[in-house]
Amino acid sequence: MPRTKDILEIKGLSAEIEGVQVLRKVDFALAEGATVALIGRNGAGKTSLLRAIMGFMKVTAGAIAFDGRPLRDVKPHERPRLGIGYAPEDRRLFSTFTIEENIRLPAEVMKLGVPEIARRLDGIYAVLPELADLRHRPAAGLSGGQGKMAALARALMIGNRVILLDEPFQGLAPVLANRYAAALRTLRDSHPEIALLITESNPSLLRNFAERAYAIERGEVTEVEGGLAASSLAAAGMH
Amino acid sequence: MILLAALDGLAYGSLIFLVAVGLSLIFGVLGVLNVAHGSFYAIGAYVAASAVLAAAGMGLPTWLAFPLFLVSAVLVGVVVGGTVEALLLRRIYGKEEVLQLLVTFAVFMILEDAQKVVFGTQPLFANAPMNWLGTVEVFGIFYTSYQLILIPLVALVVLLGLRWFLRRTRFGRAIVAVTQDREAAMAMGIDATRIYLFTFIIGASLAALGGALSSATTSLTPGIGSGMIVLSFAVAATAGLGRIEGAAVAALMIGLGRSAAVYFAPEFDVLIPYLIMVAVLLIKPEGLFTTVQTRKV
Amino acid sequence: MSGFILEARDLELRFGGVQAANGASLQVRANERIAIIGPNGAGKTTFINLCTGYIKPQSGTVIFAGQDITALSPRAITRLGIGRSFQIPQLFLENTVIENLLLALSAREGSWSPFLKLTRHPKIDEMWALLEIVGLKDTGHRIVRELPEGMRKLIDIALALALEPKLIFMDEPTSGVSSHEKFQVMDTLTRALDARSTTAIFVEHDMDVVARYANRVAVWSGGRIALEGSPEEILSHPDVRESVIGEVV
Amino acid sequence: MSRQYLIGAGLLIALVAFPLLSPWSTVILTVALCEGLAALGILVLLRAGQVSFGHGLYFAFSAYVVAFMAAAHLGHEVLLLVPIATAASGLVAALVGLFIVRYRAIFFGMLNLAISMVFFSLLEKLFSITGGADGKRVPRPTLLGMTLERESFEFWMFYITLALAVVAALFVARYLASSGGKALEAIKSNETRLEYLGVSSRKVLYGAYLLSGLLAGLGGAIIALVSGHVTPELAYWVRSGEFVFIAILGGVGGVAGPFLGALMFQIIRGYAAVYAPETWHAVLGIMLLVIIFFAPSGLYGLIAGRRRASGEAAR
Amino acid sequence: QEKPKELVVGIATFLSGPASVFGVPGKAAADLFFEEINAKGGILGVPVKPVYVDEGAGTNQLISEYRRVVQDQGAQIMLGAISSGSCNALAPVAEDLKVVNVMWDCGTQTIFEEGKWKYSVRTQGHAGAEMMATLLYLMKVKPDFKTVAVVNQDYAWGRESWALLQAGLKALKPDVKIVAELFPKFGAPDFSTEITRLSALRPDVVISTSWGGDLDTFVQQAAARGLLKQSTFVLPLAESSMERLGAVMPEGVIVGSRGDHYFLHPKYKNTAEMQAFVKAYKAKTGAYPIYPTFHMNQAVTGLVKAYEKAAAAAGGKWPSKEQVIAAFEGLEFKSLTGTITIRSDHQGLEDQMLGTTRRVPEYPFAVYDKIALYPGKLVTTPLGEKSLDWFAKVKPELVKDKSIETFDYVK
Ligand SMILES: Nc1ncnc2c1ncn2[C@@H]1O[C@H](COP(=O)(O)OP(=O)(O)OP(=O)(O)O)[C@@H](O)[C@H]1O
Ligand SMILES: Nc1ncnc2c1ncn2[C@@H]1O[C@H](COP(=O)(O)OP(=O)(O)OP(=O)(O)O)[C@@H](O)[C@H]1O
Ligand SMILES: [Mg+2]
Ligand SMILES: [Mg+2]
Repeated sequence: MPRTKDILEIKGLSAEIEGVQVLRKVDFALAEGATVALIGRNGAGKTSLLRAIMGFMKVTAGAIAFDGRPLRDVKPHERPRLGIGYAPEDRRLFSTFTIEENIRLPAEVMKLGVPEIARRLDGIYAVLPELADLRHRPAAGLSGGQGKMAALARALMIGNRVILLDEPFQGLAPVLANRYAAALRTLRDSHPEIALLITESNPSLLRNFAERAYAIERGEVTEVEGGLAASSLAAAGMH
Repeated sequence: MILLAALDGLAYGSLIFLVAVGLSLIFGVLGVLNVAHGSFYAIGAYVAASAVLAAAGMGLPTWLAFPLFLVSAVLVGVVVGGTVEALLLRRIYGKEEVLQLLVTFAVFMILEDAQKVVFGTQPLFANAPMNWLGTVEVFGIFYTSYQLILIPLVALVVLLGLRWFLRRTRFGRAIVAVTQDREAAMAMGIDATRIYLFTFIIGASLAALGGALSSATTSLTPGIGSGMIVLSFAVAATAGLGRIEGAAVAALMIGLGRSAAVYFAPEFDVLIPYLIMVAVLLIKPEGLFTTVQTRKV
Repeated sequence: MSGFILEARDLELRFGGVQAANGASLQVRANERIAIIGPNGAGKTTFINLCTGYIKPQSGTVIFAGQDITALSPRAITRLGIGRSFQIPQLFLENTVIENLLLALSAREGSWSPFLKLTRHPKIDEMWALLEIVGLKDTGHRIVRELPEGMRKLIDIALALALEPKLIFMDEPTSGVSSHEKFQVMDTLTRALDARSTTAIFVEHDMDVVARYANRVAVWSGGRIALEGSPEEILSHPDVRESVIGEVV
Repeated sequence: MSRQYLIGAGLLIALVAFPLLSPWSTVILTVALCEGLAALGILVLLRAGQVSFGHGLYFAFSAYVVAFMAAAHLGHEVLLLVPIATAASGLVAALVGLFIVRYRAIFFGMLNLAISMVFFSLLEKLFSITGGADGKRVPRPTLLGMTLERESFEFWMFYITLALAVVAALFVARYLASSGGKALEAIKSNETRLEYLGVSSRKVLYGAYLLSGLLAGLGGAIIALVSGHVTPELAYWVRSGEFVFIAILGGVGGVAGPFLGALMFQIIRGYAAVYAPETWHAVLGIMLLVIIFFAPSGLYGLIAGRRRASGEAAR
Repeated sequence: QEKPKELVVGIATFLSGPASVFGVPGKAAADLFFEEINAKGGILGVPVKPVYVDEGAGTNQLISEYRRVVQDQGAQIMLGAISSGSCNALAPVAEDLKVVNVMWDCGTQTIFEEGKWKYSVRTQGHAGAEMMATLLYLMKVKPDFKTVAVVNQDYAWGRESWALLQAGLKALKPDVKIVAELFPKFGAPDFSTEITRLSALRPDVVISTSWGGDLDTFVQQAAARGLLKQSTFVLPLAESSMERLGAVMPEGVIVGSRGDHYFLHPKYKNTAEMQAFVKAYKAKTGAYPIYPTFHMNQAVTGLVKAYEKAAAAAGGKWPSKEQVIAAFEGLEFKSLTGTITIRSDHQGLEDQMLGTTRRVPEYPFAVYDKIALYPGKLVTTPLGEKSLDWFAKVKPELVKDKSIETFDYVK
């Protein structure tokens, strides 16, 4: 694969939660336009890595660079402005807003123009047609899977450089998971510059989708040679 | 008779609303039950009264008092409220909620004494603005236009303004988002720190505005704040968590209830706010206006 | 007696414009292991919520062991012998894992003496054994708050099991559990269920799990059962393949 | 756990010795213990995540029961008055609790406040019965049948209170570590799950509420006896707020916390009253801020150290 | 007894809360008086050290502070307090501690009518005398009123003073109709509803024994709505609000000062002591002295005189506490205004003064006119009687008693 410029570069990153170290000297890079899977079992530190990128972790050592610029001095709330979209594992929708209001919110906060917001919304509904039907429903009552989709859509709204998805397939019915994966593929094809970082504890869902895979174990990240092919995963001690 | 009582209740309820809605807003967004809120009310009143007296001393026209009220309210909100949030509260978000409450309790105690030191213990009042607006006659009884018209009007403007602000403006929506999930809001690009500061300042300014408006009708003595704070608590709890419309209804109920009591059962006068609160919560355990609960399971 | 341990009849529930249960019915025999599958938003969780008293249906009845439990509180239903785990784990985050389980044990045994320290419960070993079943023996002394989502899901199940229910509902027991542990956990779990002859109803999106561990499958759609049958039948049914699994036949 | 006992024992030794060294302090120490008892009640509720701004109600109720009984020469004996008044407060808590355990968070806090303020207002309103804002005098009753002079009465009351406080603290410590106590904590962390374990969170909270009412009542009964005067102010919300203040100041990590907090509170207030009689509120406020920012787990946490976190990691 | 190095005097006064409108001036005055005494070498050559205790902290706290000041700081004399509630609570404590307790400002008549306190003494009159003088004055200047309304603060003072007035009214004017009895909450910020009711009822006389911020607010709101023109207002504590109310206070309002205290006292305003005091006080606080400062003066002066008398009786030696308290009985001394006599029940006899407001160019606030000065002995409940009973049998002749002096305002 031709190596392009790294949009996200993590060097020697260590982080802790309440005195417990959860990331240990992570070295990791995400190239522009790449789709990378981060595989690890429960508690390996996947969520923590994404949260560290978003600025919600206490970093004890190392650095994260975005587009060559150190993120250390970028406040958490300014990071989305760089074009980073994030769909947290536990959805985290704003319950008094409707689905559409949820999706629009980050774009509004960034003061994108009305036509631009509409354009992006259309694009999102095109890849996630299920959401279009739900758009005026309050987010409070969504089912688990519906919420996951809304969270994805919200990340797509502003993630025009990097999109971070934390276990996006968890709790999705297979039919939807497949469609969701297809949507991501479409997105990748139509926006080749966007880099995707997807965490999964269930690598089979990402097979023939991500081109590179990293394994995370007890807070340490290593690249899986050969990507997500079953054999290489097995070699790395995963299913 | 009942109508006359209602007129008095309206003015009183409006004033309570102004203060309580600020408390409600702060509680809704920051999740902090701000015990120092009454102090903001008191300081707003003292600052406004001093400003009005100073202006009168300089021979400035009386109408200037009204812009002065606004200015002193915002000033108190920004200086006192802003300091409390930025210097104290900000350091303990995310810790136990009781701690935040206690910080405001401590601030309350400090501000109570600060008021005494700065403004003295002698009652202070500046009634020129009230007299300037004159009186209106209703059924042969004189009311001050200030209490009968101006205060309710300000309350109404605040109510509608806040609603519009929270629902229709970008900033208002950001506030609502932060209320529900601070971290997720930050991941959406919202500067939660700024929102907290801003909300706290708005809330404090509203309390100070209530105080400023009351400075023309009442005489300011040490301890006026603590009387107001309990009333605001009652309103906030009766209203439902952080609900603005609820605060309006509850404040009005308390205002009218009190007036009715003076006419029909003077003995219950002081009990009214609490009785209303208990009664409302008995019937609607989540307060007058419930908020949407996120599905948990 | 109908011979069913649980029988839900024509449950109806609307949320505003959304029909979350639309004549949902299900009959369950003792010792069955029923998997509920279906697209997102089909009303699976709602069905569990209705059966366990979290929400009340607008009409319809739920009968458990011959008793109408439709109007009962979650507490009363739990005491009758129905346990459940949640799609989003519901745990005591500030306590250790073993304390979580001991609380469940105390609830079961009614052992509330204010003089007996919780961690000195005479039956504590039973809870350690339970942790072993879900593969979390090592985490017993850790505070739940510090544990990742996947582990919490398993603890959530263990809590329900600690009550020794006659019937257990599990909402997506393995979602979020890494594929690494998934089957291992399900193996021990189903063995334990069999050993206690506990009837189980679980919502599942992973068809491999359904195929391996269910002995009956109910396909949910639009707030009711669309299809029912053995795993082989259902998983090869063209409608299911199309609308649940998402393969074009 | 052993640390908890160590701190408790240290505090106890200091308390036993102090009045012998400085006799004028007995009343102040007794008052501190009474407030500590009420704060202990608050601590119990805090474990369930509930803050009461109305425990002045129970404090004042039993104080007035003592005042009325002593004035009427009904059971003019400490060993009768204290248990009866405490039980009376318990009874009120049992009644109020029936309704209040349905509420949580701000509603819980504010309803408690409302009810205590209703009581406060009644005490002021019904002045022909209660003496209004001026309150009632409490004539000094006999102790074990003996009529004592002021000094020896105060001396013995202190040691009796100390003994009661120790018993109460030990009981609460036991209770909190028991399954019931953990169920109480569960109300704070996840009530849904508690219900799905088949446990009634209302019942659990009811028990704790009763206990907290009894503790506050015990404190109130004794304070009426040692200060010889009761006023409605005992039921005022600021007083209830002080109990919460004391509980947090002392730290809710262990049952010695509230007593540490109450002692500290009295000491600060005493000094502030001497050196800054006009601004003692502010001095207290500043002290509180210092504690919150530099020792968020209270005095107890300060002494016990941050053992929990590191101890957990070591395992 | 040996002379101590210093005489610690504990003073309970309101330093916080609404009643600090009295407490803080009281303290300011006490500071002035003690400075003056110490400048002259103290009491019997012993310097005095005042220690203040905040009454605003609540009764229970006050009691423990009071004890601490006596037991820890060694105070031999306590001046306590302002509120009747505090006095009621402190009297038994003083007995317990065996400390001389001078009640310097509290008014309830019940203290010495219902209790016997060895160690407590009151250097001023009581509510009975104050209300009796008020009634007599009202009867004198407006004998033909038919309806009365009352607006008092809802606490012991408001209730008790009204009970006395009511009993007296019944005796003096049995046909009078009481049309409204309003007791707004203490510290209420708003009296609109009360004023609306009064506007509708139009009583001839409106009585209010309120004080401080409550009185200011009430007068202010009533004035704005024309109520002060409609009815005759009787405000027995208005002297303490007069300067603040300034132009708000109209002419024709009946005012009093819980005694004969007034910096423009017709008999004493030109004495050297008064002029010096008014000047010093104004320099210190920026305001004219109000009645609590005079009450403080009475307490301090009484204390000095009692020590001197006791020392004389003890042959020049430093007197014991018991000797001091004994010296108080029958003591007669001159204060900044009238002369105070301490009765055998430890109750002080103090003259009472009432007047009607008038506006004059010399001051930016209303002053007393049509002043009547009632001798303490005339209006104080006789020894051994209870005030309420005495009020119920008061005779109209008393209104015109010859011992009453009258004055008009003179510049
Ligand atoms: N509040 C906390 N306190 C202490 N440790 C924590 C806390 N939260 C998480 N951890 C620890 O951090 C580690 C990484 O957790 P993280 O949530 O990143 O894992 P994950 O890979 O996302 O797991 P999952 O697949 O279950 O979501 C875990 O071992 C967990 O125990
Ligand atoms: N409290 C509620 N308020 C409004 N709508 C609700 C509420 N609860 C559920 N719904 C709606 O009811 C439908 C069924 O929801 P339910 O959670 O039962 O689905 P599910 O089958 O469990 O889906 P998933 O597999 O995604 O968890 C959904 O459309 C959902 O949006
Ligand atoms: Mg994770
Ligand atoms: Mg579901």
